[in-house]
Parts: sequence; C-alpha cells; structure tokens
Amino acid sequence: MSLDKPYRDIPGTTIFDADMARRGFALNQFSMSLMKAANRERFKADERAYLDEWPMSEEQKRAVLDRDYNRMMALGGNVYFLAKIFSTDGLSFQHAAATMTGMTQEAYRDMMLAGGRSPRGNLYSEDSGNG
Amino acid sequence: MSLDKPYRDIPGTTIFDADMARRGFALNQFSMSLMKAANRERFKADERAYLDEWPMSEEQKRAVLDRDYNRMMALGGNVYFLAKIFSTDGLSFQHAAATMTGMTQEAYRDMMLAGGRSPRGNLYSEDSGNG
Amino acid sequence: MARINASVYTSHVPAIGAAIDNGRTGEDYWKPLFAGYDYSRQWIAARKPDVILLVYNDHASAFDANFVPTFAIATGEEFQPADEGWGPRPVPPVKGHPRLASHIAQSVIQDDFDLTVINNLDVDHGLTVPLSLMFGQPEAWPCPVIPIAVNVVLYPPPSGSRCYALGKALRRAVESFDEDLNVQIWGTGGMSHQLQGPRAGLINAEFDNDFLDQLVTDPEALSQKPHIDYVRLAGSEGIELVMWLIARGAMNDQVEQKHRFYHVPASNTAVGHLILENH
Amino acid sequence: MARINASVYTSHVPAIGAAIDNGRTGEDYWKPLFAGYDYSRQWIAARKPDVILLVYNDHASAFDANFVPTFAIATGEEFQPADEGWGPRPVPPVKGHPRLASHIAQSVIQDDFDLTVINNLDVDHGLTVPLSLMFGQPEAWPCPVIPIAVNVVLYPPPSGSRCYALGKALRRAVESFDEDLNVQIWGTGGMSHQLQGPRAGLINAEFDNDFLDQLVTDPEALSQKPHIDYVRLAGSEGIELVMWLIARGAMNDQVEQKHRFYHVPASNTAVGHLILENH
Ligand SMILES: [Fe+3]
Ligand SMILES: [Fe+3]
Repeated sequence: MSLDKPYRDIPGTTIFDADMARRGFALNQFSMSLMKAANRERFKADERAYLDEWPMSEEQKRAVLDRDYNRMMALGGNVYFLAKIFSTDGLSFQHAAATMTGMTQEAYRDMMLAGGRSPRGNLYSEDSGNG
Repeated sequence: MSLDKPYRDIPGTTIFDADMARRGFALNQFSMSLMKAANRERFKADERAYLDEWPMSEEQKRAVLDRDYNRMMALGGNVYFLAKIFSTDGLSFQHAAATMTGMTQEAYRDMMLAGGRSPRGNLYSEDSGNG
Repeated sequence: MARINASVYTSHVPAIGAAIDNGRTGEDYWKPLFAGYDYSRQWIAARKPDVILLVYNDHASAFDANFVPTFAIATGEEFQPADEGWGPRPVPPVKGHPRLASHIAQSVIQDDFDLTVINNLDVDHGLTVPLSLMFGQPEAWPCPVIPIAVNVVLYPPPSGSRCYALGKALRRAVESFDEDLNVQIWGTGGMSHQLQGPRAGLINAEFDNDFLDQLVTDPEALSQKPHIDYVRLAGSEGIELVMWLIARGAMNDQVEQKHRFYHVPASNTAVGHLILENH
Repeated sequence: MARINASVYTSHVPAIGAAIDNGRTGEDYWKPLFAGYDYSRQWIAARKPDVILLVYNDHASAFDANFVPTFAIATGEEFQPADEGWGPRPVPPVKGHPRLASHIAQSVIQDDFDLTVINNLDVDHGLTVPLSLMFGQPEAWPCPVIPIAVNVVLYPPPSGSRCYALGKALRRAVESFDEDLNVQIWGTGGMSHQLQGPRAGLINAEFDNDFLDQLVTDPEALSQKPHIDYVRLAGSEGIELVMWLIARGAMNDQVEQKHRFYHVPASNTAVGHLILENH
C-alpha cells in the first residue's frame, strides 16, 4: 500500500506535498530567484530567456508566461514561492487569489468583506460548486 | 539548575556543544570559507588581512596565525571546520592530530600503528596523564 | 530560574504589516482590526517580557525549496527583517538571546525533538507582524526574541500532537535555565485562510471560534485534530494553526484568558488573537 | 511492496577514500584493511540492492556552522561528491531515488520525526567512502542511494534510542511504498576515534568489540547507552556510532550475521564492519 492522500478530495485545492515539491522544484527555485532585484530586471527584460536558464518543463514555463497560477500549482508550484512572480508584477496577494478563483478582484474583495467564501458546499469534491 | 555537562571531566577533550558553537561561529565560518580556492589564495597571500574580514576575536585570530589548534578549539573551533585550515596548509588529519597531542607526527603514527592511545588512564580527568 | 508566564496567539497576515508600515491603520478597512489589539498593547506594556519565544513559519523568505526544516531554532545575536520581494519591512532588527536559545536547543534535542539549529536567519512577516501588532512602532523592539520556525508550507507539517509535545519540551528547557527570566511564548499564523486555487478566500468562522474555545479549555484534545481537518475545514493555509499548539503546550493545563479577539477579513484571512496567562 | 532485506555497517574514514583514489590499496599499511572487505564486495554483487538508504554525517562539507539539521533526508535526482578542500573525490555522482525519498520523508514526518527535507546536497567522504569500500571503482554506482544525514558534529546528536526509533520509522515508511524494491540500509561512521585535543588517537578496542556484539544480539539495550559513554570511552568522534543504531533499528530483532571485521588503525580511527541480513 502507498501513503493515503486524504486531501485529494478537497475541492479547488492543491496540497503541496513532497511529490508536488519534487515536480515543482525548479519552478519554485526560479520564483525564489526573483527576490533579488537584479534577477527581477533580467526576467522583466526577457521573460522567456530568463526562464530558459532553469531546468523547468515547457509546460511550467508556459504557465509562468501566461501567469496561470492554477496551472503553476498543478505543476508543483507553491503559492508562497509563486508570490515572488506576482510581486515582481506589482500585484497583491489578494489580486493573485482573485485570479485563481476566476472572480474579478472587486467581486473577490466584496466576498472577503462579506465574511469570505463559505465552507458550505466547499469541503468535499462531491459537493463542490454549490458554495 | 542548568543543563548538566557531564563531558567536562573527559581529559584532553573539548566537546563542541551549543555554547562552544556560539563562541566559535565566526571562526568556523572563516574556516569553511577556505573550501573555495579563491579564498585560499587570498588567505595565503595575507593571512592577517583575510582574518580581519571576519568578526573574530583577537584571540581567535592569533590562534589561527599560530596554528594552535588546541587554542582554536578552546575558543569554539570544531575540528571538522578547522580541518579546512590544515588542508590549506597541505597537511593531513593525522599531522594535525599529532600537533594537538604535542607528539611528533612519527611518534603519533607509531602509537596508532601499535593500536592507538590506550583508554587506560585517559577516561576521567582525575586519572589523566597516566595513559 | 526562567519561567514561561504568559502566551500570545495571533495571525500574522502580511497586509497587516503593510497597513502599519504605510500609516493606514486609521482607515475604515483596518480600524476594527487594530482596535482588537488595543488591550494587548497595554497588557504587554505592563507585563514586559524579558524574552519571547516566537513560534512562526517562514514563507519562502529565508528557506528556499532546497532546505525545509520541520522545526528550527535560531541561536544568533541579531536577525534582519527579510526582503520578501519589495524590500525589507521598515522595522528594527530583532535581537536574539544566544545563551538561552543555545540552552533550549541542547535541552530539547536531548528530549528527542529533532531540531535544526540555525545561527543567522532573516525573519519575514510571520515573525515581525506579531511584534508590530503587540509593540507598535518602537525605535527598537523592547526585548530579545528567539525565533522558532516551523514548516507548515511543505505537507506534512508536524502533527498537532507533536507540536503540543514540543511546547512541553520548550517549557522544561526554559525551566532548567539558570537565570531569572520572565519568558513569553507566542504562537502565530492562521486562522482560516486559503491563498490558492479556485477555493481561495475560504473563511470558516465556526471552525476558528471552536479552535479558540478548545485551545483555551481543552488543548490536549485539540492537539489530536488531524491535518486533514485543518486543510479541509480551515483552508490550505489554515494548517498554520498547529503552531498555536506549540505555545499552548508550554503553558499550564489551566490558564487564565486575558483577551480574545476575532475579525474577518484581513486581506484573505481571518484574524484570531488570544492572550493567556499562567497562575 | 518495498522491503529492507539487509544492512551494512562500516567506518567511513577519509584516508580510506584517498588510498582507493590514489591506487594505494596494495600497500602494507592498507592491505589488511581492504582484505576485510573482500567478502563484502562478493556478497553485494550477489545481493544487489535496488536502493540503499545511506545513513551518514556531513563533516562541515555541505552544511556550515549556520545550519545544523539533526536528521535530514535528501530527495533530489543526483548528488555530487563534495569538494572537501582538495577537490572532489574522483568517484561517480550519486543518483538519488526521488520518489521513494519523498515517500519516506512524508511517512516519517507523520510518524513524529522532525526531519529536514533537502533536495540538492553535495555528499562528502561520509557517504562516498562506504560506497567505494563496498563497490570498488565502477564507472557508475550500481544503484540509487538516498542520503540520510545525521548531526553528530554539534553536541548533542540525537540520542541512541531516538536513532533506533528512527530506524523503525524508516522501515515502516519503506514497507508502505507501493513498488517492489530490494532495499538495504547502511549505517556508517565510527568506530572509536578522537581527532582533537591532547587525547587525540584514543582507540578502545574493547568498547568497539562490545558494541559490535551488542549491535547484533541486543540492539534495544545498546540503544540505551548514553552519549557520555560514547564520547568518554570511544573518543569525541566515536559518537558517530549512534548512526549504526538507525540502520539496526530498521532490521528484525533477530538477524543473521554474514560478516564481521575489525581493524586498527586507518589513520586516526578504528575500523569496524558488519553485514546483517533479515530472514
Ligand atoms: Fe503565515
Ligand atoms: Fe565521520
């Protein structure tokens, strides 16, 4: 038997476990590199060229270029690492969170002001989408 | 009460515990820096100047200049870190060990060939020196 | 002998730090949140600790993907605020307490906790936001701080019961230190939040309030809560709450609750706050 | 399912690596030592493992004074021989087993061991000398290796009983892996030696042989031996022997001893070697 991964049935959620960390290692280290101003400059000047310096899959590079955070996470990215990308873009955590939900930033902000996303219908895959 | 340090009565032995590591931090990091060829060159070219780049005590610097390994250990150095110093000097672990015992390298080597330093008289401070 | 007399629990949302640093605490959005810490600033001024053991997690600031310690303790002299990508927070450097930290490391490892011992460590919002909430904006932090960093980013974090047991080991370590010190332990992070994926923005006020209740009255039972409950019910980042169990484990079974506060939202997160004293 | 079928124990003296790398194994000084591994090279050729869990310690090579993990596991694809100050050993890079290593990390942390998870790691003589002793000088190492690094440099190392318990947790982790794999676990370091101070050169053959006896027949009792006994009786660096208890803990209570060897000296150190099988 293998280890249980009971968190697989949480809707709309990717748990960053050791398997994901392995898959996303280069993606996350690339993101980390953007904590240095000089690297941010180089990345902004030519994103593709900067990405090509990292042993990332083409899929991972594409997801970064597209700023598709859900895709990045499916490919092993972790949100605290990926935060260095949207910080480089001058965007806030709330903005990034909104894009991952498919909501506008305004609608997301209003949802948070009204008490956040309800747990109702959002705890198990079978009842997701009703929340 | 404080933590027991029962190892204090082992003769001729410095245990590298957290207190020693704190005291020797800069000394050990300086030693580590000698793993890079460029740093070894700079150290060899002007030992004093290279040491002055590190936040070490004057006592620690003096012990390094004197290659007084027992003194370095009393000031928080650990032998695996200090090994980078005698490696830089082109000396072996056995040579360094010999200098710490006050024996010639030959006498030390002969002692090892004959089975090493005997535990007899070398286990407790009160009976040290008879071994 | 040193003693742990009190514990503080608080969320450590980066946006709270930004609001303080940019002078926006008086805005309508932030006012109710900071009001919840008015009592706390008075309380701590009156009960000034000699040292704080501050349990927090790094958020890909000091530790990269190559090195993930489950539990780490920092024994250095001074810790700089980390540059999290937009320059370090404009807060004072954090002074450590090398002698007590080394003592704790030695004691807790001999107690079979497999700590990583760190000397220098840049500390991110997880550690500095709680200091700002409790102490405001002083020239220098009023006391030394020993950072205790917990992995809650790479799954699995340490279990709730492991965290609770670590708290008890930390207490034994503090109580075997030979200097008279008034020590506080802080647990930070949480409450419910999820920063990622289509479910981002999840807030579970019922879960959070139950957690606050149980942390005060029955921490032993709370420590048995499995990880899956945190991530399912309180969001993928809600797992940070296991760090509160470390602080709670270092306290008496019976404690006096001095303060409790709960607020939604701070950016994406529910904010919880408790002050507990030993008597 | 994966299974731990055998374990190997050996000292990992750097001078042994140098003797192999410089073609000096036939010299009078070294001949008797390498003769002690003749059986071992035949044995392992016949019982080729699919993966080795290799328990060792770093000697200020990959880890500096700023970062001291008590237990670390490396999950990366490949590990380069470390440059220990005179260039890396001329041996092949070590391939990891990322999938099994990640599985073990997750399992063992959930089992309340506070591992540090590392991806890339340069491996020093502590890991490569045992590979050379067992496999000679191949073009490539014959199987993947998962490095498990233990702090034995900064006192206190993990206790003997903690190490023994980690071995049992590693076994549970391996046995919950869903692929059929023939796994070996190696414990390295020791035997008696002291590399520092006026007492340098201490060798305690009686201690070492008692340790070898007891490791085979009564490891549970041996795991209770306190640190002070190792450092007092087997030298300050003799404490490395606690790592053998990790490998032994992963084995059956009753084992078959296939090989035993003891020799003094290799440079400053007594060399011990055991091969044990499960049946
Ligand atoms: Fe956090
Ligand atoms: Fe060693």
